Amino acid sequence: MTLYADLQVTRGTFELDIDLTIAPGEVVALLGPNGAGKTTALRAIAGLLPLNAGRISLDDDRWDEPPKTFRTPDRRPIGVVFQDYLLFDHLSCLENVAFGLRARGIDKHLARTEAARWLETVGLAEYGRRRPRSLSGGQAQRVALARALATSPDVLLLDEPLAALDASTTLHVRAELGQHLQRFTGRTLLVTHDPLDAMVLADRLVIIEAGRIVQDGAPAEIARRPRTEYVAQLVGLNLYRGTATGTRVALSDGGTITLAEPADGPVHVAFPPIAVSLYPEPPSGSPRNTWPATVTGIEQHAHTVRLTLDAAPSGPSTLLADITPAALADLHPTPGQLLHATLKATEVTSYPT
Amino acid sequence: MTLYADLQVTRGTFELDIDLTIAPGEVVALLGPNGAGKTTALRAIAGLLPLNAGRISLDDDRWDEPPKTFRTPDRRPIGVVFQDYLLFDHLSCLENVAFGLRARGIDKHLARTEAARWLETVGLAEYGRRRPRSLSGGQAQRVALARALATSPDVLLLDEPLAALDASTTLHVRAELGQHLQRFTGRTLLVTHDPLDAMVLADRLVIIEAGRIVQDGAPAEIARRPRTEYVAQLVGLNLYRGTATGTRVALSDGGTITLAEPADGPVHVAFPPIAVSLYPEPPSGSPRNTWPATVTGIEQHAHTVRLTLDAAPSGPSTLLADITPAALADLHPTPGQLLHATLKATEVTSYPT
Amino acid sequence: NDQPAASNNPSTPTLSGTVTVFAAASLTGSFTQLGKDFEAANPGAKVVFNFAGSSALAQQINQGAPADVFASAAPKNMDQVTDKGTPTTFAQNTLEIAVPKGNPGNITGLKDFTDQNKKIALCAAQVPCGAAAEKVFKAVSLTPQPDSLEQDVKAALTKVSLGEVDAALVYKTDVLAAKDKVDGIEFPEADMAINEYPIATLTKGANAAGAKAFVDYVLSDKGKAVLTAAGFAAP
Amino acid sequence: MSRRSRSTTGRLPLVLLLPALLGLAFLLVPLIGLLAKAPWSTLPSRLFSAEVWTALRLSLVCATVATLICLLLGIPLAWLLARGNLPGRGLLRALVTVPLVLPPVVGGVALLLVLGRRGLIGQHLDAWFGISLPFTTAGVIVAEAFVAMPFLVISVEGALRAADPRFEEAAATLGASRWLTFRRVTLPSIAPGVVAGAVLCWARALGEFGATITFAGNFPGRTTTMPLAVYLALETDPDVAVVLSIVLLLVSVVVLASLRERWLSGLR
Amino acid sequence: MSRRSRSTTGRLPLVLLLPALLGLAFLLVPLIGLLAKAPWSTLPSRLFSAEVWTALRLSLVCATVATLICLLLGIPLAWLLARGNLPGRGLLRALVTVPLVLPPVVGGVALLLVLGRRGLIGQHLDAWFGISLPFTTAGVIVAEAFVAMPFLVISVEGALRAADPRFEEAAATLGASRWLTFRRVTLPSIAPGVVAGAVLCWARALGEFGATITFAGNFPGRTTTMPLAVYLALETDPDVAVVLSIVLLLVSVVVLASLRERWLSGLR
Ligand SMILES: Nc1ncnc2c1ncn2[C@@H]1O[C@H](COP(=O)(O)OP(=O)(O)OP(=O)(O)O)[C@@H](O)[C@H]1O
Ligand SMILES: Nc1ncnc2c1ncn2[C@@H]1O[C@H](COP(=O)(O)OP(=O)(O)OP(=O)(O)O)[C@@H](O)[C@H]1O
Ligand code: MOO
Ligand SMILES: [Mg+2]
Ligand SMILES: [Mg+2]
Repeated sequence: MTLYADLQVTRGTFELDIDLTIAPGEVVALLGPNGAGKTTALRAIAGLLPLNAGRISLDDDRWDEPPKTFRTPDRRPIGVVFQDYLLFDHLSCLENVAFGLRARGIDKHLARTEAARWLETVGLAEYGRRRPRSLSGGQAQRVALARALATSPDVLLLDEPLAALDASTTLHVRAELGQHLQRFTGRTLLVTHDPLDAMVLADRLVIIEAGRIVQDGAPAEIARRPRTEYVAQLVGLNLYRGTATGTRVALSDGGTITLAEPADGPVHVAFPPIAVSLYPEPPSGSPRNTWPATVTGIEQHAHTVRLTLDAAPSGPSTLLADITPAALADLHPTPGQLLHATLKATEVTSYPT
Repeated sequence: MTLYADLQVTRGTFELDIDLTIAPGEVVALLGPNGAGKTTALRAIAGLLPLNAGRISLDDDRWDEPPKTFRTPDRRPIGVVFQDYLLFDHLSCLENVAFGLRARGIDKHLARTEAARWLETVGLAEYGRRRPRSLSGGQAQRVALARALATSPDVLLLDEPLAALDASTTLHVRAELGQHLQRFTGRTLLVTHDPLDAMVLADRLVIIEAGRIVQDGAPAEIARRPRTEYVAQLVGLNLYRGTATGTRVALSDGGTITLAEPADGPVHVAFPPIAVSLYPEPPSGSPRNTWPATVTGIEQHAHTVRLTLDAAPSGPSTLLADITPAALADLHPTPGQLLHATLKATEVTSYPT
Repeated sequence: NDQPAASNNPSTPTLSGTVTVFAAASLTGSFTQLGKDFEAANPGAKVVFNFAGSSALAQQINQGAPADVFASAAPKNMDQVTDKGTPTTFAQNTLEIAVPKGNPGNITGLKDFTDQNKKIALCAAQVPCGAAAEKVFKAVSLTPQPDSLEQDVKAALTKVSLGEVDAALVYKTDVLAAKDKVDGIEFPEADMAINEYPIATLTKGANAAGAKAFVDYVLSDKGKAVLTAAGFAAP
Repeated sequence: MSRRSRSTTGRLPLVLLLPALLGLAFLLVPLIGLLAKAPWSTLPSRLFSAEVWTALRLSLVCATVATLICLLLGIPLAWLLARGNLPGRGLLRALVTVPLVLPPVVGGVALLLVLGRRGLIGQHLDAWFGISLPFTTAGVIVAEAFVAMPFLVISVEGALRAADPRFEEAAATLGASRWLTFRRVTLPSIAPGVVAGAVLCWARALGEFGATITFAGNFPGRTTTMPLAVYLALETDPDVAVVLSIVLLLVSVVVLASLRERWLSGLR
Repeated sequence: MSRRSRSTTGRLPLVLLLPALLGLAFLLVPLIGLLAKAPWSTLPSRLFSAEVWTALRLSLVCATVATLICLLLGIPLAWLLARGNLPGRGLLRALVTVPLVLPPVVGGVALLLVLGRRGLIGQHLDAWFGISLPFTTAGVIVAEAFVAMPFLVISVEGALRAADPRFEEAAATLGASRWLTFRRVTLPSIAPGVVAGAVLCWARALGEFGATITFAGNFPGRTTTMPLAVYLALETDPDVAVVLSIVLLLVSVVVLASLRERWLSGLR
């Protein structure tokens, strides 16, 4: 039973028009910038926003097909985690988690036992009797997660389920969630803008911008071959368009890049920031790509430093480079400083646009 | 004028007791796991939660000092971005941003112009007339950010300001925010659980757990010398306690690690996951630390893969290792697989506990 | 428990059952007393009263209210009731000028009612005491200058007793009932507008015998004595 | 939020405090006038009559039962108006206020016309079931409920409109039917509005006079509630009327002051 | 949310729909009884009298002015009760309902005791400023405001309690004083509750009879409002009373049905 969703929804001036299919056991991550329509898509599948056109069905079971068919949310076998939790403040955390089970007619005692088990899973065993309003933001998010998972839905819809969690909890809950999703025989749609969550948890990524799908496929495929700048940023790659003639690619924004494998015609070229090396003086060796580059930005990451450089006119005008703490100590880069960037041709991927 | 905050607050069974000082122009990031008391601290400084004991003052200007002094939020020169936005839904986005200026008696026209400028800064120029409810989650967060910044407060309090932003917007808004904070002559307290935000934006980190400060200092210092497991995870380091005898450290949980520089007595030892190399067979060279290790977890990151390994009894029982896609292709690690981990002694930092 | 009575004689001790009496609100004091006396005289009987405005009572009776006897404050309201026996006038009430204790407005007679500077309350022409007042002023050819046309006698009397008006035209019985708060000033023309109180049994009532007995009791000398004590005149 | 007296929101602004106190004075000073006028010396003797207690008990019982009926019928009606998506909802909402605008005596007449023994529906009730509402305690309750229900409906509808409907959406995605959602999510979240409406409703029913005397008559022990007793007392002894009014007020204030705090604190 | 008829929340549950319709019928059937009883043939002639229009105009003006006064004093009072953190708040709240429980005629007497010519305050008003409220249109307004204000206060307080106070906190951190916060944040967010309260208040004022006639008396063109006209008509010709009531209702329903939708839609 595959979830098939041809979603066409209008909200004000915003138009969503995307096609999604999710097979049993499959986890599809929906990624996109703010306002791309991720929540809108999720609400349509949940039945909180009727379609303007299109169809949503779980195999033969039609959930929404204008103008006639429409099944209300409570009669769709779904579980939803909302972006801003929407926990019931007059119920205790335990009762919140037990709510869906009780709604399905499960006996009070059983529902509470099951709910307590779920609270334990998200690491809040001792918070059962607390009111949601007295929880911290991250704690509330985890209760919402437990509440949606508790009913073992056929389709699980998660709107940024890990956004409010702290780093150490994220690791734990992400791993937990991953295990649940792996065991889960239903279909999962995970809305997120964290590429890490998407890569770790999803079998397939669907990336939307301004209400349209711009790319979809397996995480590794997308990570290797991003098709838009947003996707490239998402997966932490340098990405450019250009025209290849043999091993030489003339970039559309100016500059050239040399490839290891020859190609022909319009191509995408991509390479990771760690493939870029930086030197205070022009290097003596002969990497095939060497560009003078000006430092435009410096960001301290957890255990690397990412520099943004301008390598125009000979290279790309925006170039990301990750350097190690050791290199940092050598270079002492400051904005405006002139460095020399090298890139081994073997590190560059090219693929037709 | 330094902000001095000795915060002692009780909420239910939770007790917060921390000391903070923030100098003009300084950005202090408050990090901690969910429920550590970050929001509680922020609310106390904002005047939304009176202290039980302690003192908050901006130099001679006392804001809160039980039992007598208490200044209400509206008479503290602050700007706050709340974790769940709290935008006024009956006002347009522009009016939301202009609210603080209007409250300060600034003429309507001027306030609107200024507000429009701030909306543009957060990339929402064309959203001025929209109602907050019709915004996506990330858009709402950005309006809240603009609203707090618009009044040029003496003390800026940010509760997870970037949590709901997507990857590409985060880069932009983080950079923007960084610029504003750099220009900003006031004091900034940034509550976050994203170590990246903290490292990039803050001059100093204060890390709290369960209402108490566990470590504080410059980002680099903390990144290099974490003192608790939470901090180590935060900065992506392997961290162990042990007892050093010369260059040999006996870990408290069993196993040994060899150092390059001799030390003595109880120490922390730390090293980054990229310092760990993995081999299918015992390596022929002689790195001073070589342990047989079983794979217990695999996580695909954006452009590396992080493995969790168990190197007991000869090494640490939890060991993080980051490997490149190339190494991944060579190793094809699966949980339960036995590998051999090596660690160069020069990569290991040790410092007294 | 409504058993038919064996006799018409009010003093017959075998009379029993409940008699439901609908009576004008202005009869509250005197009829409550009469009811007690009646019950004492007829140990098996019980009188239940429904006191309200006469017009409301007429309305209720026509809508099928379970009444045995209707005592109205005006013939007009009695006429509105359809299923009834022959009405008999059992009491009369005459108008009197009521002034606050000590007469602060120096009211001497009806001519003061034409003084713009005095605060005056009259009943509205739609209610019996207002109609009577209109008759009186017409007879003496005076045009009163009231500040308020009250909806009933009690409303007018309240304004007098609180000193809100300098004078009002009310019934003698009302002045008597409120004698520690208002003073009464009699005037000769009052006789030209006597208000009559009719009483009748109701044919749809459940206790015809009891109804008849109660009406007879009201009309008896004992009944008259109670009414006279309250300030009513005998017809 | 704070257990200490130092308030987090500061001193009350005069521009609000002043009219608030003026409003309070406006509502309470007349009460003080009544208290000043009360014949305190003879008060106890006037109070210990069986009739006063009978009337008081009847008032409390009838007002409470009427409020329960209003809750039972009025909350669903408010929900229908707020969430039902009906055509002509504005007109319906305005029609709900009819019993408010109708002078109570006319309301009583209207009830008689419909539910009286000869009324549109009343004649069938009488013929088929032998039920006759007018001039019974049930009739008092009907009259009070009729007059008081709009307060409940309008208050609850206002609360429903102010409540965030997304919590109801969340309940729906958890499989809750509209009825379950209503019971377990909507109702608890609008509890303060329901309490406010119920208080208005109960107080209005307690003070109801015109419709009661017209529809249910004025039979001691059966339909003579306190306001009717006050009316009768006004005929014979205005001082007693004042005393009875004060008793009524006192009881109502005590009931409301104790009940509401308990309810509200239980909800928070 | 949806422009189409397919509702996202599905069919109305019978268990709510049934009592809702029952409640609606209960409120409206008496009205139908009145309409059925109305003397339609002679109706037009009875309506085109100058007195009817005078009374109607006076009623509308007085009820509207009284409502404005109630808004001015009642909203701050509600705010004080909901947010003021006063000691004895429960008692105060209960006292606010006093004018509701007080039989209106007694309410009128109480007003006379305080604001009348010899009243506690009234005697000074008269002596110092030459102001005398009884028997004037201003007196009608005072009586109506006294009786109607509790509705506003209780409704608004309920709405305030249900509103999320954290938005007020957010406003405070933006430098807004409590007064500014109240005007620009609190008030707009409780608008549905205020509208509900104002509707109750206006409707109650429009139908007010007992306190008006007792405090302000009955003089055509000055203090005779529609309910007073209805009462007097009941004494002589019940048919006229029915017609007048229907006119009053019609006007009120038209006003409420048109006004509220406009207000509410403006707010959303
Ligand atoms: N009720 C509404 N009326 C008008 N426009 C709306 C409404 N709700 C959402 N939108 C618009 O629809 C677009 C998509 O919003 P949506 O909430 O689906 O974005 P999103 O992808 O979930 O973003 P985020 O990551 O910030 O949550 C946005 O431009 C938003 O402004
Ligand atoms: N009103 C309250 N009553 C009782 N306990 C409370 C209340 N508010 C917060 N707490 C508790 O205080 C602790 C600290 O909460 P706080 O919101 O400060 O955490 P936080 O560090 O901001 O977490 P997060 O990152 O999840 O937002 C938590 O354990 C929380 O459950
Ligand atoms: O029926 Mo009345 O109340 O005496 O005029
Ligand atoms: Mg979203
Ligand atoms: Mg927090």
